Amino acid sequence: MDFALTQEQTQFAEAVRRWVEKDYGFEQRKHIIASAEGISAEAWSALAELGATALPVPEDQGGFSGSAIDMMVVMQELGRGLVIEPYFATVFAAEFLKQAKAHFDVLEQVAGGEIKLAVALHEKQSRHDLSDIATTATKSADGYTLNGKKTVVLHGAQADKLIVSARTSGAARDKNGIQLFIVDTNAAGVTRQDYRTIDGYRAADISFTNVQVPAIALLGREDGGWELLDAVSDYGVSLLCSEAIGIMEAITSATLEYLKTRQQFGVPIGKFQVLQHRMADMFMEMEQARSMATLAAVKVSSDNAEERRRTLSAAKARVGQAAKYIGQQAVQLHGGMGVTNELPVAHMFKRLTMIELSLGDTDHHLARFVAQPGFKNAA
Amino acid sequence: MDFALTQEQTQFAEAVRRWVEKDYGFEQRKHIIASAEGISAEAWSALAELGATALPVPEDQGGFSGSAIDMMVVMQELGRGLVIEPYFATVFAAEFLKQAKAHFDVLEQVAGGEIKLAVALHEKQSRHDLSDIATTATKSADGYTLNGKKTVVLHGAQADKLIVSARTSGAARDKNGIQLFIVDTNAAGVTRQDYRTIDGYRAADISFTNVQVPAIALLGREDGGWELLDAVSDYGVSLLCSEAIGIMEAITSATLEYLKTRQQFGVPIGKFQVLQHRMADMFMEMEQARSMATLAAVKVSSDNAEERRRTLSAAKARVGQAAKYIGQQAVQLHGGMGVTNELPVAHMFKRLTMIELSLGDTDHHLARFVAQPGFKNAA
Amino acid sequence: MDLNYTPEDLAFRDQVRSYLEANLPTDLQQKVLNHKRLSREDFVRWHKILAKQGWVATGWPKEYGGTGWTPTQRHIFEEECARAGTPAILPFGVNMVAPVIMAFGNQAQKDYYLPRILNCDDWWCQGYSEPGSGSDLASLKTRAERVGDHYIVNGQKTWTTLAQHADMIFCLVRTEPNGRKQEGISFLLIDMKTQGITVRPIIMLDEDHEVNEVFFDNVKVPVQNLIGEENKGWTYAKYLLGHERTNIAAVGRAKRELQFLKRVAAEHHKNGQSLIDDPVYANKVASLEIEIMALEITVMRVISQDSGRPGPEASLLKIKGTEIQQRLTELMVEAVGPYAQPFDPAFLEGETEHSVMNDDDAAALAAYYFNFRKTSIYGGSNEIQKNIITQMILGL
Amino acid sequence: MDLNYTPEDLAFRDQVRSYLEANLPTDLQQKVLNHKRLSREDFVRWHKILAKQGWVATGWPKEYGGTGWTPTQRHIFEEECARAGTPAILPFGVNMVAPVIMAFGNQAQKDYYLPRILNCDDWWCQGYSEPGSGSDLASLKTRAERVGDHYIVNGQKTWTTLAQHADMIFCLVRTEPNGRKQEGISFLLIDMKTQGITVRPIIMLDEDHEVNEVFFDNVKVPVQNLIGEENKGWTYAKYLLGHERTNIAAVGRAKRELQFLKRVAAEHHKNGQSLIDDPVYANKVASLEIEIMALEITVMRVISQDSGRPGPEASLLKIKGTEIQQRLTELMVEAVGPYAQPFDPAFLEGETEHSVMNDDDAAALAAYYFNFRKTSIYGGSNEIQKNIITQMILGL
Repeated sequence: MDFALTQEQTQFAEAVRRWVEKDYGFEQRKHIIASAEGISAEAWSALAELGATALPVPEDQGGFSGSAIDMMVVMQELGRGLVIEPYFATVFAAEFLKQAKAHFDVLEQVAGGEIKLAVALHEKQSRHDLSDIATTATKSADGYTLNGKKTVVLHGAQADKLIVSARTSGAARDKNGIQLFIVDTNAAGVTRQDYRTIDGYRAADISFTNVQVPAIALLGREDGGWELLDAVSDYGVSLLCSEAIGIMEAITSATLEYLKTRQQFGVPIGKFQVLQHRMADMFMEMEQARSMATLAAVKVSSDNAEERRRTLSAAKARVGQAAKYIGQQAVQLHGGMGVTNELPVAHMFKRLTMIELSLGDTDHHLARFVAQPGFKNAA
Repeated sequence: MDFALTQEQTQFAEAVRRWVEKDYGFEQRKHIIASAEGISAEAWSALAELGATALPVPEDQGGFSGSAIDMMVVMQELGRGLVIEPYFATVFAAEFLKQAKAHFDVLEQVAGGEIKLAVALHEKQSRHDLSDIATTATKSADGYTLNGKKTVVLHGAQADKLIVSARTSGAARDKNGIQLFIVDTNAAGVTRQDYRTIDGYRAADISFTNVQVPAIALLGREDGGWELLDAVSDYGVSLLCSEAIGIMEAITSATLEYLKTRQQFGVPIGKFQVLQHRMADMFMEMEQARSMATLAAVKVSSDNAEERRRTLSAAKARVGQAAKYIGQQAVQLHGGMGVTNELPVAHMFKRLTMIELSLGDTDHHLARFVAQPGFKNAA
Repeated sequence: MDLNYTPEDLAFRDQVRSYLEANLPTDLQQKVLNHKRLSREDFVRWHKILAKQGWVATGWPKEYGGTGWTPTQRHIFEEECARAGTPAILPFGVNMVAPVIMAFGNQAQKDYYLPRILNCDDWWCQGYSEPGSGSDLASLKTRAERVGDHYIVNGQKTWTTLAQHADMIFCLVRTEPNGRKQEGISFLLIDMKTQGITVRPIIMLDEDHEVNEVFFDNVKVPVQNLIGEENKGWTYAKYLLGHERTNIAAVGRAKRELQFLKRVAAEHHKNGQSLIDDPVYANKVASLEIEIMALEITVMRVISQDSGRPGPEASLLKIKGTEIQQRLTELMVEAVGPYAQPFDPAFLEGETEHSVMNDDDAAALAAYYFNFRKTSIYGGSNEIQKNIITQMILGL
Repeated sequence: MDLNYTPEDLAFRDQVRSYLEANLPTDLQQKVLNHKRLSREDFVRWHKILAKQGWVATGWPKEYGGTGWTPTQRHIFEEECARAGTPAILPFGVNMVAPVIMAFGNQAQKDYYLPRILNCDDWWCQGYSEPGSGSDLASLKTRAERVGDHYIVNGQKTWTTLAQHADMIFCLVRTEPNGRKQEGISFLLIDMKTQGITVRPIIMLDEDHEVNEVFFDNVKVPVQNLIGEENKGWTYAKYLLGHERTNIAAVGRAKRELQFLKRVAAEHHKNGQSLIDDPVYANKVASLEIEIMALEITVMRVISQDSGRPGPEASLLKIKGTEIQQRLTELMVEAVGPYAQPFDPAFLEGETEHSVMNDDDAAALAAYYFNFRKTSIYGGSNEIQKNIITQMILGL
């Protein structure tokens, strides 16, 4: 049993943190959000140079074969810095290719920071249910034809390629008949509506109208799409949990600092016992969430699918609860300053809120946890 | 709109309170609990003399035709005094007779304090579902034959007569086929096992083996038993809510007193802000619960069955939440003293806990509230 | 004990309801019901409609142009406005400065300001908070020095709601820097067009421009704009704080929003069924609905006891009311899940008819949720309210 | 990062598990698993079984007869004991007074007491709390006056766990009444059979006799029973408080009780289905299970960082551990609903085989729930633990 990070992991974290402090401060971030693209080419280059884009990519494709723990370390730092670049979208998408062992050229481009990817899973009716897919994939002579509409695709308009879920058969919510495809965003029939998200990101609604993709665009084995989707979405959950921990650390430490400096009634407000205990509660929530995020990173690669689902859902639920509590209380303890856009605390709160409802909210994952056979049968 | 009590109600409440203070103190109560019978004949006479047993009985049967609000006032006082006599059991049972407009002789005896009643609804498998009835009532030449077993019948062994739910037809949980009967506890085939309850009451498991009852023992119209049961159990809920409010007032005021007198670190512990705010939270819980208990007493006689169910379930759920929070926190704020049997606070806590799970717990009533058509359709 | 309205009350309710049905402009109503942002014009327009009916000042005595309604009637009116989805009558003029002018102003001030407030000729804002003061209001530092027949005001106010639209500001200023902090405060009315006043927007976390900083740089204010006596301002401020809590529980709006929530939850899904049919979600909605039911009765109990002027019980109403409002917005966001993420200010400002991802119900909800975090902070944070309960009700 | 046990740890776990399977008497196990009450004999019997194996003192160094285990091994052992349902090794001797004797006692004291503690020849209890002291332990008043080669002890201790069975008590007494309250305290070992000691039961809210008041009326204690130096007792007490928190999170028991809860919930019903299949109830159980999972990792993080001796993080473990335990008992009572109400002390004491209403699972649960309310109060209330986090970790 060993909870220590390796020296490499610690160094990597420090490198990312130094970059954030130097080049991705609160003001720079504000400018990026306000820019036309909503992302920063310089930041992307920096992430590539740091090795962050290569980290999850297998060595054979020019990457570092980084583990989920390595990714945890990076995501925590990006979370702490509130980095809104398409890093999550790209590495989340890359994991589909890794697990499908396909499109090595794309993985190479990811490693080199030459490409950005995004993941298009949600539809208007699906809410948190990723099997609720109406987009169709019809087999054609030399591949498939996609029709349908995906919504809230994070960085969908900034990506070069998309991972798209679609149905070759079955009704909405059937686990059978789901397939995943890699699709060029400049393919004929793909139209994208780009918009801002309330947490500073970009997302897009993307229509697919008779989009032709070759047979090799299909990821994984035929009719095995759901298992791939389920497993990789757990990988995405693990990334989000780690990001949330980084944000919680930052927002908790900002709040603690505020309690120590802000004066009311002639004393720092941190002298009021009610606020002290609130802060203690936030601290405990963070530590419990951190434990689960760590466990999630360890178990996301488990060969035991039930153990993976059970742990990842537990982690997302627990982190989600902590994210909500810590976000709300950090704002409350900041008083009026907490509800302005002028301090990072509000931005952290917004991102924490959105993480809670991304890739399944707390109740979704509690229900998924309960649905695993082990919930009732475990000894 | 008028929330004031009448002068009669106020005087009645004061009379009950004076009796409790004089003759039903903490030590007297302890002796009654430890006694073989577990109830007090003197206390019962006193309640009759005060008019409490006559209060809910119609004037035609020698009572005062007291309203549900009148009963609220009495139950609050009995709650405050932690009175463990079979008053709730008796007036709850009497309400079956009142609503069925039957057995006026029994109601007269209730009014005069000459008889005690109890209500036998629960069975081993039923938990909170009062329609889950396995006890059978078979039509015989001159009445019915009852077979089955009821459990946790409050004051079942101290009662002279029982209201018993049974099935003439239908499977467990069918709403049809349920009937209510009034049964003498000394009838052949009735056996009772008396035991203590953890909140100081007595209850009994009661077996019915080929118990013969006459046709007039059936309450209400044939096959209309469920509606009667449903309506009268709401009446019981209203009584329990009022009792809980009385206990909350007493436990809150005892806790406040403790905070003002108990010294730690050289000051009364009520000077610690965390405990102050806890106390403020308890106060708010109590006021919200009081509002719902009041609404319950007003609406329990409503002709609109859905409105009655909706309001009573809302009240029981809300009072149950408050009962749990206030009980737990009162104990916590009392520290070690709170977990001994030596102060009333522990006894109040125990009774509040048991009220929460009597006649449907919080989740049961939330589900019943949700099940009313108005939950989804109300404008 | 009778929780029913009297026949007179019911008739009054019907009258208000019909009036609102006939007179509330649909475009304003739609903005309110769909959680969009209101412009200055929107507020003024509705104020003037109500003013024509004589229903602006529900808390004023008749002699000043108020309605002279009973507390129950005021409650009914507020409930009906919330139910219909009217814009608010902003409190700064009608409910905040006006009662102070009535109680402590001189005749000239009453004659001049009160009719203008009634008719919304002046847009008022409130100059209380300062950057350093927060919950410790009396520690304010903005100075007003008497020079001849003027005060010269220097300093800064903050959290000044909608000051960007304002014609007038009522300010607490320090006229005597020595002594106890509660003493030496005066209550001044200041024309926002006076030279030396600068308004700087504070953008809220939902990117709305609701509040401002207001800077005073040698601002000349005529002495006749002083309310009551110099250095007695704290007394007037406390008087006003009591008035501020009218309808603070906002039960009417909560009831309307609950219906919105149920509708949205019926239209979104979990496990292939309507979210409102999901037992876990329904359980949360039911708990919230019951909390609202309870608070409605609690409000009526307070009204019936205190002839409409709640004492420290107002703190309970404020805490429970804001908890309910925040929980409503939380459950709304939860209902729409990932569709809360898109952010479309143009839609919120009414510049586009439909939202960018074409889910007009969902489009405003995250902003609404974030915006409502302020409710447990402003008007005396909920922690301060619990201090009040602790001291004033519990005697700890 | 590797959250798996090493092969050596796993082998150790298997060894412990087999040992417990072979040596834990079934009747003791059944009492523990079914939440019944243990007698003095039950505790002593299990202690002596473990003593024979040399596994009583998992926190002692080998030289004194301890196991010399690593923190991970201790954790595994505690988990396995909890999993199997062993009686506890009571902490008062092994984990509380023994470390103080080792650290501050003289050689004669070590030679005499430590072997007797190992073998449970003395039943120890703890004389810390006094009626007036509560969370403010240092304010204790029990006096010990030096007269010749004895101390004469007068005063009262309270909350003395299982003092009715005790042979020995370790006491904090005041030897110097002047000066700071933390100074002037000494640490005395007192034979419970000494004349002048009276034990009065305190009956808990579940009617169990777990704690007592202990009165000292001119009790003569030989000076050789003083630990360390006179007036330095507070230092020793604080040292002990650090030791007291071993396994305070009680994750192992929580895991076992979670399985009990699920079984009971499977056997009771809501709406005609098993309660565990009810989404609302399952949701609560799932949340609790996840909290336990998280705490298990948190405990292991603390163990791996601090070589088994938690610092202020112990406060987190205590708070979360007791919250979990209390929530477990709360959900147990909720599962059985009305069947929690019957109260059957004879069954709890093991005098009857089956409970009076013949639901043996349900019979103990209300008492168990009520009993566990103490866990957030004793050992430094959870409020005090939050004060510690506030000061020691957050620096507020």
